[in-house]
Amino acid sequence: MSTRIKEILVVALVLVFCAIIYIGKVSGWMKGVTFSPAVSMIVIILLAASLAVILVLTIRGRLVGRRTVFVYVGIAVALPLFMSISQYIPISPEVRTLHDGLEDLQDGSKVLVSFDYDPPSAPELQPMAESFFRYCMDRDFKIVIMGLWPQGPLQANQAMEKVLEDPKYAAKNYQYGVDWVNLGFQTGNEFVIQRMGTDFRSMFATDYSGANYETLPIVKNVKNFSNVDYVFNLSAGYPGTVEWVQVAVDRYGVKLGAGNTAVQAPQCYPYLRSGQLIGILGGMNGAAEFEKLTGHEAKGTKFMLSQSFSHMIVIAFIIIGNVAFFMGGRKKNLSV
Amino acid sequence: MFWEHFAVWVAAFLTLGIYSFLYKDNPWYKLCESIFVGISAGYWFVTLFWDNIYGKFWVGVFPPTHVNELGESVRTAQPDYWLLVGAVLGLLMLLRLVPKIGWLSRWSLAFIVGATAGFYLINYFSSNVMRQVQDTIMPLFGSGFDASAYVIIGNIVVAVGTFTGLIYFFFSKEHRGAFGFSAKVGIFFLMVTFGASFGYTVMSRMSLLIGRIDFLLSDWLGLIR
Amino acid sequence: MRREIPLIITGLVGIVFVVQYFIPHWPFNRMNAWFSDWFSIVQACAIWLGALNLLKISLEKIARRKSDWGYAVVIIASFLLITIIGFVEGESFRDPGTRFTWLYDFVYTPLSSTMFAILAFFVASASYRAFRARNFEATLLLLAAFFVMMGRVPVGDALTAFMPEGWRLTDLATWIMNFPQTAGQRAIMIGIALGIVSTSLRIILGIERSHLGGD
Amino acid sequence: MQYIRPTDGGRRSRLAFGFLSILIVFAALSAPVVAQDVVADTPADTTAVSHVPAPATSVVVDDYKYDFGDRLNLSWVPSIDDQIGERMVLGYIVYRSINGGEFKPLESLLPGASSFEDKDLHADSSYVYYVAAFSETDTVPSIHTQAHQPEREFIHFDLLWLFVIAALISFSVIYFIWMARAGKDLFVRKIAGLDAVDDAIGRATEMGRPILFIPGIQDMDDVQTIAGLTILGRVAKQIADYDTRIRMPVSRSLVMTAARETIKAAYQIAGRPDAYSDDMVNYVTDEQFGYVAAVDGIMVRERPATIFLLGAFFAESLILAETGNSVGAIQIAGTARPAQLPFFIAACDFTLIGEELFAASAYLSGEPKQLGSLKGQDVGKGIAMAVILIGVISVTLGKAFDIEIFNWIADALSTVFSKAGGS
Repeated sequence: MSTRIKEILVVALVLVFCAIIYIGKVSGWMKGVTFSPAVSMIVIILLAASLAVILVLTIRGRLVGRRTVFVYVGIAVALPLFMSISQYIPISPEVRTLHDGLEDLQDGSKVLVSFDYDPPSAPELQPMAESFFRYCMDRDFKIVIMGLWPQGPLQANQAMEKVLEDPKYAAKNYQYGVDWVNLGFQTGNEFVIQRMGTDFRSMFATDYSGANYETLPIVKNVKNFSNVDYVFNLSAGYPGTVEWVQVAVDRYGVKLGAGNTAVQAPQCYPYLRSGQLIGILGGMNGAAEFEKLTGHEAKGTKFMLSQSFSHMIVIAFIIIGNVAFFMGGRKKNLSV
Repeated sequence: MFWEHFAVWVAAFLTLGIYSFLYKDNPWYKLCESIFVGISAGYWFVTLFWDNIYGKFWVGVFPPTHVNELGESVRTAQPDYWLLVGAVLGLLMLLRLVPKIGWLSRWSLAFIVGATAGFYLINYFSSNVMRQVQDTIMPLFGSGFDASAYVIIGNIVVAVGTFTGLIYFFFSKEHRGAFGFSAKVGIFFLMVTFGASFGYTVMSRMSLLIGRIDFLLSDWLGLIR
Repeated sequence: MRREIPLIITGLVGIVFVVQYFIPHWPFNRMNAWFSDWFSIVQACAIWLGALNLLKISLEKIARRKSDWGYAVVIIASFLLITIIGFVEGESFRDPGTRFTWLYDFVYTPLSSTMFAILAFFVASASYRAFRARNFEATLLLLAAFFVMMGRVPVGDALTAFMPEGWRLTDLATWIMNFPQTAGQRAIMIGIALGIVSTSLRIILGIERSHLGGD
Repeated sequence: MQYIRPTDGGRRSRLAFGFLSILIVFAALSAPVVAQDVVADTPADTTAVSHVPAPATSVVVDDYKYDFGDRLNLSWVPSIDDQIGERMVLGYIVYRSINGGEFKPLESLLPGASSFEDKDLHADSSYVYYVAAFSETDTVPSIHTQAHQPEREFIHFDLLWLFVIAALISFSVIYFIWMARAGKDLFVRKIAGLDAVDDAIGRATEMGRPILFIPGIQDMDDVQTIAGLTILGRVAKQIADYDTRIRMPVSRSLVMTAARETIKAAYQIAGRPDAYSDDMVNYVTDEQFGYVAAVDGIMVRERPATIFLLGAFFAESLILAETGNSVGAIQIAGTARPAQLPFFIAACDFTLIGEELFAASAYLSGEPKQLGSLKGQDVGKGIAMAVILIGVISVTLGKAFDIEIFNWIADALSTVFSKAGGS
């Protein structure tokens, strides 16, 4: 059999297998898989053992290829999702200040949430959005949503739907237009923030679905930043937290908290030190910590196990790579 | 109902197709790549048309009217005729399609390059040079030795690191002797910086993969509850 | 003339845009906003050139039956599909429930998210292949990466739980981010800004002119 | 390329000292004294025991400095009944009258507010304000301010220092360009990545494989893209000389246009205009990862021998560099985005870090006047370093031992640089 045919067969098999599971899911006889703590431990030990084997092989001079690394990364991310072991999540100071800043607000305060990201960054930011909404509803905050990225408001709606699936929050009976509103997206990047400083209405004449700004009780009396108590920004790049700090905080003095992707977060640390930013959630880790502080452990916490695993795998392969390098007598001229 | 299943399968098919590139370049990947190129080019084409040409230019120059309570039709905003300059620059750009006078497009290009150069010259200078230099001027020991060892070491590290890092970028002097040593220290700081960004990036990228795998395993196959 | 006029435009516009920063008076106070508006209009016009170029190349591939010409058909078909739908839907093309949104949600999003997420694999293979403690500098890079990676997940804290609070891996990671990392970033930022100053000046003075083409 | 002849170190340090002394003197002179015209100052009635809150006091309106006469600043001392803990005051309402007209409510502010910026005004109108503090039951107005007309200013004097220092550095760039033109030899150290460009192009020629040039994924409104294109100008000239093939997929239509002009000009200079074709540069898509998917495909299918990655890169940097590495290409990369540099350093053969990207085209050109501009950059770094050194030493000594003169120097430097550092 030629390699081509084998490959096609493998792909076909995988797809058929997936189709069976899918049908199982739809018809309801597949209930999902969870590893008990004992099974989880066995899986972890097996994984560690196989890494040790690779290490030994490397010492003996047999290097593994790129694809092996790929497979391990895939496994390290996928398997922990099935595991039911919990890990202790320490709270970092920047997340605590964010939470404290929110606690200082009075119940029923008005918060503006700007969704400045799109689906590719959702894995990190969506859990933050959801737990932020949950927190807002716990405290009866009024939520005003907007976006500087075209897809941001869509993400907000998804997060809201997700939160409202929980009967506890559905019972809160949040009314659209009264308790929360989605003003939608506006082009213009930081200029949007700047013009909002004078007049929200000039940027958002209607809400997401086309309802007139004046007809929405929640924002009827909101003229500019002085009528909202807090701004929360979820950002994956430009425009994002940096622009919110530079315009909304520096010029209009709003209280700003932010959730960032991990890549973005280091850029925002200086603002934290200078107090322009009241707390920051950085990446999945920040999401998990915030979930812990607000007492609703959700996706962020669940994903943290995968996160830990994947970091360990990367570190393991750095070590293996370096072992290979030193055993190989530094023959290969690799640039670092 | 059919469309829901179909949609999830389409998404999953495309997701797996892209991942198949990890094994090697193959027809499945090529198919997904072509769809991606076509769809995304079209997406931006449409988006820029509606957001910029229609939303910014057309609506800006010819603001829509609406009927107020008195039954009069009023403009929602004052027309902004300055936008016409942008339209002229845009049209000059499109002259590329006419080979004989295509060189006129250089005028818009020249305008954009000039504006970018001027704008960033001063913007970067103010935010990157002035701000950063000012932030670096800080008392190493706090006011009257009140800082903790943690902060003192940190402050010294920041001051020394910034200073030596700049030495590394000096072009006028060969990296030799004491100067060379300082440049070397500067590189050390750059390397720590790169290491730290690397660490953060690993974290971020892994989160993205977790998100994707969660899509495959829970949204598509329902294996995780 | 074909060369001189663009050079003059670049120089004049460049100087005006430097000066506008210091003059709060009209029209200089509006220039930023104008430029951002004008640029987005030019961008939207220029994408016609790009799109036509994409179609031209794909059509040529098909016409000449070059290898993989079938994929060129896919490119054209998917481009036309989303473009036609986008124009037919009108200005509210992005609203939920439109066909454009369907394509966005189930074709565009999975593709871009997956392509983004493929980075996780590449980051791991790059770590394995290239991050070697070849010399002192490389070792520093590795160590910083190691501490940050460990310090940012619960596992790192668990491994150093025997240490008193304030001395664990998490705290070390925070220290690296706050101090040495800041220093390096600053040096790079200052250097970049000066590089931009000098590049911009070369462009404004017309010394750097390759981007404006020949005769 | 060798530019030997070290410059006179002693003279340079004297020059630097001169610059600094001028700076410090200016800083001392610039401490601004802004007189505020206090209009009303009503002492609050603290003895009355009632539910009527005390009004806001010392309501002052003054001109917003350095604007087009369209803003005024209003500030006041909050009511003494507006304190955390016992908040009798629920907020403030700002009232405004234009040209002596009727007072209208303008803005409602939260408790604790003590200032308000009124925008979109007209310079030829006059404005009077008052602020009303309100509780659940009562509203208590403050005394009216005097009528005030916003003023227009032509020059933003707060930015004077930014202007002075930017001008100083710009002039030193121009000065060195001019010196180089006049025939003075200028020394510039070797930059490793750039010395490799020649070999990298030669290698592609020998192997008969194309060269791939990626100018980042940003548009022409990013200086990094422009820097990438200026390097392209140099590289393309050599490519034309060697008669190698260049492949340049781009993600922005404007960049496509500019890149075509650049390559065309390079081929003309090399004397081979007939060898140029528009097909060397092609547009793929504006979408970041759609573009990456296509470029990855090009890399594995066409197997370029040399890859240049010079411009503004984001997350795609690693995918591009890793794929390029896996097909065995020599890679020369450079970007000014710090977050992406580690990956270039890991996966590419040579990396231009930050500033080096901007220096590259000048360096590659080998023209003295271009190299002169690099000298000018160094003056900028020299100033930054001197200010950091003097500033840190004086503020440290000043704060630690409370020495007047050091504190003064530190404050002066800090003032100069903070005034200039816009938001």
